[in-house]
Amino acid sequence: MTPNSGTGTSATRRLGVLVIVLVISLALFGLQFSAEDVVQGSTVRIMYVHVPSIWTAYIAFFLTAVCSGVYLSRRQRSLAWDRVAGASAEIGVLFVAVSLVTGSLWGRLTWGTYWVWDARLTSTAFLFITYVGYLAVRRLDGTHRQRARRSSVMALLAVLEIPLVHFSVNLWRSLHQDASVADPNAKVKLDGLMLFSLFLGLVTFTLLFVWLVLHRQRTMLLEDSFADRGLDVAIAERRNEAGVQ
Amino acid sequence: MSSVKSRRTIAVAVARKDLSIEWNSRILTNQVAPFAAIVMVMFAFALDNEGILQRVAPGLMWLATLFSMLIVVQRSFTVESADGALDALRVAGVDTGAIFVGKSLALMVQLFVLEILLLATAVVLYGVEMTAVGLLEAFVTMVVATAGLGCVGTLYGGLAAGAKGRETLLPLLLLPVVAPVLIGATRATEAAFGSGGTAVSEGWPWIGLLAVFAVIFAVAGTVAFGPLVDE
Amino acid sequence: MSSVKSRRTIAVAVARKDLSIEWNSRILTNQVAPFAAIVMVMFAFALDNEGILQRVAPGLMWLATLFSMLIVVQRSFTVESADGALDALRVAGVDTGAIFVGKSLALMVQLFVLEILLLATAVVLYGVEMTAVGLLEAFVTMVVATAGLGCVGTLYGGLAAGAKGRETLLPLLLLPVVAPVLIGATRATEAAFGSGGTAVSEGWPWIGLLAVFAVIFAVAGTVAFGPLVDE
Amino acid sequence: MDSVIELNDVVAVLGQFPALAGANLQVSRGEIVLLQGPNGAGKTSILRVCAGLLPIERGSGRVLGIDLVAQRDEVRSRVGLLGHSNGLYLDLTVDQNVRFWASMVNATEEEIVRAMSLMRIDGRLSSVKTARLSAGQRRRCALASLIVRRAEIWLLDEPHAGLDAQGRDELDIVLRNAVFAGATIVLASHEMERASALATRVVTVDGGGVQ
Amino acid sequence: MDSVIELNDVVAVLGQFPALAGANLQVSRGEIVLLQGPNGAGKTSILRVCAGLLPIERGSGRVLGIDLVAQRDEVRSRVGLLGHSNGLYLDLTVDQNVRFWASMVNATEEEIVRAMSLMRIDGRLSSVKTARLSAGQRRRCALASLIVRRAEIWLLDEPHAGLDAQGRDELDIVLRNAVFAGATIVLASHEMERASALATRVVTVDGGGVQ
Ligand code: HEM
Ligand SMILES: Nc1ncnc2c1ncn2[C@@H]1O[C@H](COP(=O)(O)OP(=O)(O)OP(=O)(O)O)[C@@H](O)[C@H]1O
Ligand SMILES: Nc1ncnc2c1ncn2[C@@H]1O[C@H](COP(=O)(O)OP(=O)(O)OP(=O)(O)O)[C@@H](O)[C@H]1O
Ligand SMILES: [Mg+2]
Ligand SMILES: [Mg+2]
Repeated sequence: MTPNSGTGTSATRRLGVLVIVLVISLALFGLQFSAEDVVQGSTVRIMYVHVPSIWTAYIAFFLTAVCSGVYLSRRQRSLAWDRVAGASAEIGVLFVAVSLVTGSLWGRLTWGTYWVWDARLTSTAFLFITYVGYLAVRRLDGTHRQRARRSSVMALLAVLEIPLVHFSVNLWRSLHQDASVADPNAKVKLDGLMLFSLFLGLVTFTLLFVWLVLHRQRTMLLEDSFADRGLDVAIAERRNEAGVQ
Repeated sequence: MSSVKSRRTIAVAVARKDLSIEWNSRILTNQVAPFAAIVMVMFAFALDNEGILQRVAPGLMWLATLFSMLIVVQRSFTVESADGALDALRVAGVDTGAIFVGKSLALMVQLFVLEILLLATAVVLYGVEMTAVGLLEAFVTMVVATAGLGCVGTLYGGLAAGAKGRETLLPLLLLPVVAPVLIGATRATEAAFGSGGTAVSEGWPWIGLLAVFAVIFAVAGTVAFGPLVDE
Repeated sequence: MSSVKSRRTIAVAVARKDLSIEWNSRILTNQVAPFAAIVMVMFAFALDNEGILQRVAPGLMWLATLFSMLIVVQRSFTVESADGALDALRVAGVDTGAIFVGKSLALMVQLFVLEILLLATAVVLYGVEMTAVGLLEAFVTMVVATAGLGCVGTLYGGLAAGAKGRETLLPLLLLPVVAPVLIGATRATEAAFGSGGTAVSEGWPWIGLLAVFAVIFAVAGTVAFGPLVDE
Repeated sequence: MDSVIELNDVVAVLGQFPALAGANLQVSRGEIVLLQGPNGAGKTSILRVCAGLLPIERGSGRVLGIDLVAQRDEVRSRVGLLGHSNGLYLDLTVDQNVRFWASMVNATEEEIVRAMSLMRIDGRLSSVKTARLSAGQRRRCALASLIVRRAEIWLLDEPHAGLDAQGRDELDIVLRNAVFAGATIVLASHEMERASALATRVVTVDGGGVQ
Repeated sequence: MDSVIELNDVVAVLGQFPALAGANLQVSRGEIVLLQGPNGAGKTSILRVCAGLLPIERGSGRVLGIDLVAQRDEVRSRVGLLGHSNGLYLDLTVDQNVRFWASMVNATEEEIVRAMSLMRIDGRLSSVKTARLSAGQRRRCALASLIVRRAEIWLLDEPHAGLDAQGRDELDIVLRNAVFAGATIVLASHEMERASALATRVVTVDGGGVQ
């Protein structure tokens, strides 16, 4: 690994620049241009982070599941799929965390409490724990292939929880907003600019996610090859044990 | 090994083996059941001052079941790894799906016995009254919920069975997955008990949810158990 | 072996040994603590719809502690019997009283860490608020209660450690005995939390009770441990 | 096909440690190969790789023509492994243990009875929990469970350990008969006199490789 | 006083079963007595009785002049036992294990180092969890923990099991030195050649009694 080479390429750098621009513009739209909400006042602006981040997390976990499926289905299995799955899950967990935090802040403002044991909040918390568990499974000792096999199975199971989170509000009576944007036959309550900011947020976060995953899976590649390098040394030492006793 | 018949025989053999281990060691009857019962008594202690016991009885019953399940699952895989039998089982080269089915069945039987006991305890301790229909519903709930718990318990128990570090995962992995069961079963049982004036009819949709859960994990387990327990 | 000094060194050695086993295997932090946390989350989830969470928070916290304690105690004696180390320890012919003290100390340290975590969890999950004095009281409660739990846990754990059939006794024996601790600690903590408008001052008498309990079992253990673990 | 086991520069890791650091081994049908070498050399690891329990990190291996990297699970049904630990269910009786393993390969009643009497664990012992058995009796129980499997390849880790004088002789006879019936045997042992008398070839393992 | 161990018609039960049914044994200081006999004969039980672990149901016994019925616990601090199992803490490293047992008898640092290098578990191994060791390395660790105890009577159950060729020779030397330094040794073993070469007297155990 020569020092000047990083995990970036010209493509990812351009993407990075684009993401920065988008983040700035999202800040402008979210905090400046978009109107206050009739009921919630300025606090509604939290939505532009809270909602896109959780949706991006959904995307991330679906991607993890897809890559895991591909990994398992292929005849000769390529660890690249596994690395993307892992990277995507890591970033996904990150985004769920963001949405948990923003959400509970928002809750403090609107419901007067950080946390209630409401169906969606709880199911979100469980989604979070599930993928923390997934990452823990990835860290179990064993060869890269073992890691890949275990974790891809986990991923395919874990993704089933997303619908649970999404429909939790309809399943159980809940304080939380029900699917107002995502659900098609709902008369959209948000005015045009708010809606635009919301989707701007979605685009921004998704691209940010892509950018992060590209880098993360490359660092994983480096980690793996570094581990292999370490193994070479260990093997040499092990061979030298012969006959010394 | 792959012919359906032999798969069934293997599943049965594994289940019978696990059950006779239980029969010989009496862990469930002498250790887990009292534990669960005491758990419920303790709840009674800790909460009775509020007189809300009847209302939360179903939740408590299922909580006790889940805690006991953690113990039973861990036990069910300790006996495998204690003297390296899990390796022997792997080398036996029998269909892992069959092993999964067998161990799940054994686990279900044990859990079911446990739930019967807990239900009885709940009726006695918390003074729950039930209609005939309610009783039936409670029964169905237990059957369906147990099916789900058995499958998911075996699946993650298998993952936790192998190398040292893994076992520490079991509670972490199991909690989020069984949470839906806890909720579904609790609500259904509330309906069966008529706690807080819920009508018996309200229970059935929840039972449906439990059934879906059971099916998903039965299928997932049969497919995924092999790769998971495998080193 | 019988000189006071050497007794102390042995107790220390045993305690250090148990703690470094925990340090190497991380069972407490990776398995028991999550389990306890999960217990509390489950409680919260099963009971919150009643809105009584703050009021019962202390009870739940101590219930979680007791269940976790069962696991820790069992573990603390499994490591002894796993590879026959308990025999080796017996043959070492060291003063069993010292062993008791050592293992109790290690157990107390682990339980105390656990309780700190659970207290934090309770504050976060159940939205408990405390005054400075309350915090102090909660702290003292934990110290005294832990002392008692450590002694009684080691004592009965030792009894359960021996021949197979015995281990099934542990929960059965332990939970009834610690029931007083549960009540005392719960009441004291309620006072500390000011749950249900109880005044902080109401807590101290309960702490006295806990202290008596601790002393009784500290003495009983040092005397009775030897005969109990012995075949 | 002649060579039933072949390992080429196999590397296998336990945790981070390369227990096998490039091991090569060829075994042809009907051989009795003795692995000998210092403690920690890698004998157990080699046997576990051949049994398809320990995955191959680098290098390649075939057992009965089946690739150990791609189809480890196929291998398993055709080999029998006796490890350092006996692989018994300690809460089951001797009889229940043997019958369970027998039912995995649907062995006949008559085979079960023969295996148990061969290992002299019939009679009183058959109804005793294996947890209560003496060390050697437990070893016999494990061997009986292995015998009923009729494996094509027997992988034995110190099979004589704990057996009494008579048991050792009986075991040797059992193994010779198995080979006579077409099986191949790889065993690890530290009792050179007895083991090398039994073996048709002795291989020295050291430093995670085969000398 | 000459005879350090004497058992008279000792009966000892495991569960309901009389593992010892009237065993008699005299051992005098400086002897190396080999117990041999079929599996399940009662060798381990005899050793456990002498170590004060297994209570005497009927009959009488004295170790170092101390009565085994009345004062079992006195006996223990003066004997050292190596059983079938190693008595290690699997979650502790080799080093931690040996040091713990050493601290039980406050052995000197220098003794610890010597014992570990004698059993060749110093260096890389000393910092490995015993759970990860190979069978023989674990046995070595147990022996090292025993050596630091400097017991007056060594009770060894198949001490050679699992050790490699070199380890067996080293162990024999260790035992001979111990006897030279005034210890007495009773060992059970099935490896007649090696064990009887080491022993000064061979005793046959069978059916829970001594022939
Ligand atoms: C810790 C607290 C919170 C958590 C964990 C949380 C979680 C979530 C989740 C998982 C979604 C995605 C729903 C889906 O489309 O599947 C979501 C959406 C949303 N949340 Fe929150 N939320 C929290 C607090 C709040 C608060 C306090 C508000 C406002 C009062 C809020 C307003 C919304 C809105 C408007 C949406 C988009 C509606 C939709 O689902 O289409 N959330 N939240
Ligand atoms: N996690 C680990 N860390 C360090 N070393 C390890 C680890 N796991 C295994 N080892 C080493 O790997 C080797 C395992 O070798 P193996 O068990 O095959 O030896 P063996 O030839 O069977 O020895 P024995 O004759 O004692 O049975 C041992 O040297 C052990 O110390
Ligand atoms: N609970 C029990 N029920 C029936 N038999 C028992 C029970 N416990 C122990 N035994 C028997 O007691 C005997 C124990 O003998 P012991 O372990 O001393 O044999 P050993 O001479 O050490 O044999 P080995 O050479 O195999 O180590 C065994 O025959 C065992 O079957
Ligand atoms: Mg080995
Ligand atoms: Mg023995």
